[in-house]
Amino acid sequence: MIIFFAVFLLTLLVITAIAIVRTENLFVAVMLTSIFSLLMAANFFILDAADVALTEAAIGAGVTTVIFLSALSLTAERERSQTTAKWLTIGVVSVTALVLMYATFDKPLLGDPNAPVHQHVAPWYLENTPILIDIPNVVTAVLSSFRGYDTLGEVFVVFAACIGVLFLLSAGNGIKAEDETPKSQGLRHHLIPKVVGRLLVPFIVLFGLYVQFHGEYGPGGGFQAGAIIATAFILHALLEGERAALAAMPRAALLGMAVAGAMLYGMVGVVCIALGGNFLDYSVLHSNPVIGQQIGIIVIEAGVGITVCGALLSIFHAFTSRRGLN
Amino acid sequence: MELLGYYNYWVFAILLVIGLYTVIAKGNLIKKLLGLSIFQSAVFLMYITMNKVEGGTAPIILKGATDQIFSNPLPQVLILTAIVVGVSTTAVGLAIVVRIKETYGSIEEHQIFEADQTP
Amino acid sequence: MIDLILDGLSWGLLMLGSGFVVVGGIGALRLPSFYTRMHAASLTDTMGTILILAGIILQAGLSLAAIKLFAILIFLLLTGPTATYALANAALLSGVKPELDCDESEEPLKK
Amino acid sequence: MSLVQHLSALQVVVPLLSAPLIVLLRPPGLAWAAATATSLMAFTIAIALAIGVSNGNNFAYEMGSWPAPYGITLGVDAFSAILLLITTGASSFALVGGKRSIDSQVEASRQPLFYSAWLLLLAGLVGIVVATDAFNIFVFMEISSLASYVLIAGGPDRRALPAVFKYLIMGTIGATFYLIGVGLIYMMTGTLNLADMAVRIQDVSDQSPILVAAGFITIGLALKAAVFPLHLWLPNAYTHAPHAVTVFLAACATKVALYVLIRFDFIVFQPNLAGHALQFAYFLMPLALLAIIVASAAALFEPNLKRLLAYSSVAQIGYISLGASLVSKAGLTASVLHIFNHSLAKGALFLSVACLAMGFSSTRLEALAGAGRTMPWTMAAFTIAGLSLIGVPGTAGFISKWYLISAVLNEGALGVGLAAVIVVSSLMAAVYIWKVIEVAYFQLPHDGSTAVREAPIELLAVTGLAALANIYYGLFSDVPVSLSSDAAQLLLGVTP
Repeated sequence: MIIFFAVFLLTLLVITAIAIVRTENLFVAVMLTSIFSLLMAANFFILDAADVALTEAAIGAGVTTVIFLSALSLTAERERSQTTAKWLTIGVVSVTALVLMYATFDKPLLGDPNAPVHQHVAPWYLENTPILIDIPNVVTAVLSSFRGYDTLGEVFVVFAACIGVLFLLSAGNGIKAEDETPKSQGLRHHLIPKVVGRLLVPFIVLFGLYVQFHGEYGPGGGFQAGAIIATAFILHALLEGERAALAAMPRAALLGMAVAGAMLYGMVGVVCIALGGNFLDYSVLHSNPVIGQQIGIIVIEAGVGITVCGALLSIFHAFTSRRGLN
Repeated sequence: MELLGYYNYWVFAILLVIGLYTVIAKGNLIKKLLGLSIFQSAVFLMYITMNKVEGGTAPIILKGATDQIFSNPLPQVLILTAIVVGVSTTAVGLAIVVRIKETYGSIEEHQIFEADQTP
Repeated sequence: MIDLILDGLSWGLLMLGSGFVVVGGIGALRLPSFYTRMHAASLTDTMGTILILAGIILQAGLSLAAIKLFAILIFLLLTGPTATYALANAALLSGVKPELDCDESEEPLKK
Repeated sequence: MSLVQHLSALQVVVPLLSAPLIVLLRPPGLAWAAATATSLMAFTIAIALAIGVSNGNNFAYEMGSWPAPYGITLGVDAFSAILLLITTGASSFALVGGKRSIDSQVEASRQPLFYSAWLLLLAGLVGIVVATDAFNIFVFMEISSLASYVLIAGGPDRRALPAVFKYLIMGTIGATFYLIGVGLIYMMTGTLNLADMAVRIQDVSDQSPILVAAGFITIGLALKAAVFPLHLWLPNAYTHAPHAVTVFLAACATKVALYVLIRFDFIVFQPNLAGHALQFAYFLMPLALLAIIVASAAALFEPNLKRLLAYSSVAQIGYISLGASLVSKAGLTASVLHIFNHSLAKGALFLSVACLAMGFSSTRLEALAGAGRTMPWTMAAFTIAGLSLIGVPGTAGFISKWYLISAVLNEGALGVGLAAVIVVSSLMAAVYIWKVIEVAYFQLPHDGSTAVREAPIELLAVTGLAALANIYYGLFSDVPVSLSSDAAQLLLGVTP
């Protein structure tokens, strides 16, 4: 039954992708990418990946579009160059497609329960999470405890992106925003969005915190929560102007948040070593190992949330504070 | 009807090809980054197609339900990480594009190439 | 008996809502200028959202899900029209001229 | 609770956790001092790990104490010990010597971010080497790639930006191809742990997803390792990067990707896929030969010294993959040995280029005329390192060339041809090294450049030390040779 939904959504996905490639206007292409991410999130939800759908919607559709748009405002709106070596690339690329198509026929069908992927490691997670960690959401359990080291690496990927963007965009000649007159164009016209924005921002932050601490019971967790809270602040910055947003959350505080979150996650691991367990072994955090695991998961999810929020916001402010030269 | 089970993998292959084509053929740097994000989204689709079990639900084990079939949690964990990797790479890529625009005055690959030829 | 009526009602609402959305889609395609297209798309979408969400709330019956759906309805009711307003405002500021029946000699819209 | 059992985890955690702290150190000299201290600490841990490995401890470490296929485990064996040594060693040499070189190229206000990205690159590379979980390798590959994009684009040279954008695109495609390969294998075996994967792949090894997965992983990692046709990003990226960054990247970045390729092929694919050994050889050997010939030829006609050495790096990666593609114990020993010796030689060469760049404004060969007179010590170190690159007896390069040729010769008729290629390319290496020496010693310095003083003391000392290490490991080469033969035994030991 779900196959019909999947087929419909996937066809829509392919059409959006082709539209992204063909449009000359980059602004339209970025908007289509946001639609593409939303369709992808809907598709993930149909395939029972609730956490991933939430992440794809929050990060894919939300933050990526904002970053692309702020970069577009600094560069060009239209694509001018023609496609180079068009047919050669189509030839090379369709060979890869044929190789992949050839590989599909031995793959298990969609949803086939006795596919090898469901045999070896997955059932162990499904059986042992209630016993060892006792939280309903198995994905959060695997993400933060069984494969916690992966997520530590992941937090440092976000941190690397944050310092990377700050390092690249702090180079010399960008005009800093401070000396630019704060009065954004047509302030009077923004009245209604400002009022609605002021009404909504607290609820978005509240929802972000709900997703953060609800991560063990339902779809949610640090990545999604960080992205949602970052989106709330970005909305605030868009409506109130960048100076007010920076007054609320100064750049140093954002970098501090990114550093603090990453260190919090790492320090939990080091504390586990100090208490005699292996790195990131939360069961030593408390006399009862199961409660220790839960404490560990809550703390590192908080670390992830803080890092992602701080990193995404400092990236956003790095782009917007760099006025375009044209 | 059974062939539809492979439809997800075909869409994965098609999206991969569209992304790769955009990255290679298009000259505009931002269009290349858009192609890169499509290319990565295709891989996410492949992983998540693996985790679906017929009649299964999201792997959230509530106290009451005992005989529930669950989908596989592991690909979801991997893709949660991969999505954030994709966003980080795009953010750094865009920062580089902004710097290229400021130093070269253009984000079209052939114009940058010409600017470099005349040192 | 009651749930039969409820089911029928919710299916009716869903059908009506999706009808509105389809009309909005056709409007966005066929109408000539930017503002008219935006007008068609935004109004019918807001109405469609209300009807579809009401239909789903009836399906969900009295449960936590219904309250969550209601919260979503409120959120969409707030953000939908505001987004349309912001879009129209941005279009006006960036110089998309609305076709007025009076001639152009009058003092342009922006004071 | 002795620290020794946590060593393999600490190897990654020490640089990883100090990266965020360094961002907060505002005073200029402090960020450099903290980064160097962390890098030296990582170097000592790497030495301790190497010593531990040589007396048999394999440092298996379970993250979060979850058992192997379910949790993530780390492991250090002879092969990874060598990679750890050259990675942390290159980072420590470049940091200790490179302070003034970095000060001249990166503004003081941006330096904390620069050194933080440097440590993230070190942590990413080290994380790949100790990881035994396929997806964990991908995550740390992304950390190291992101950090290297940032570092390369850190210098004043505007041409670094398009070069690093091309590197970003090709690097991300490579990493995503690797991800597709891992996904296909996971789809058919249900596990991500390398050792576990090797066991479970036997019963599905004839099915198409596994073969396609092998192809995708090899192409993805070849892209990251700049194997011949996919090396287009390397010359420009290394040329326009800050000098200290080029020292670090040239010594170890591409070799870590090659390490993952060799480990994946010899542990996961060789024993299980019928005839994969031949496919691996037939795929990699021609590419290696092409790399050696074409890259050396390109280096011959290259006016810019840094791009000349970058092309020679591509050729040397050709040697390493040639050794691996022989799929024999001797071939693998030579390949692993050359990973070690080449990072010594190339590290010393790029360190001396950093010295030259401090004196002369540009790294073009014409500008360096008369460097032999104005900067005698630097040119002496350059010459020693150049000889080691060529493989003159008494230097480290000779040892690995010797093992390579002896490994190639027992391949029969084909071997003679390969040996001829190696000798010809060594001559080409001699020619392009001589080209630099001839400019430095036999041309009179331009009038402006008589005021050029020697490089700063600490950079000169480190370059001299690296050059002497080339000679030391040329004469007393038992440590690297024993480590690489253990590595070869381990990699091949899996195949009966």
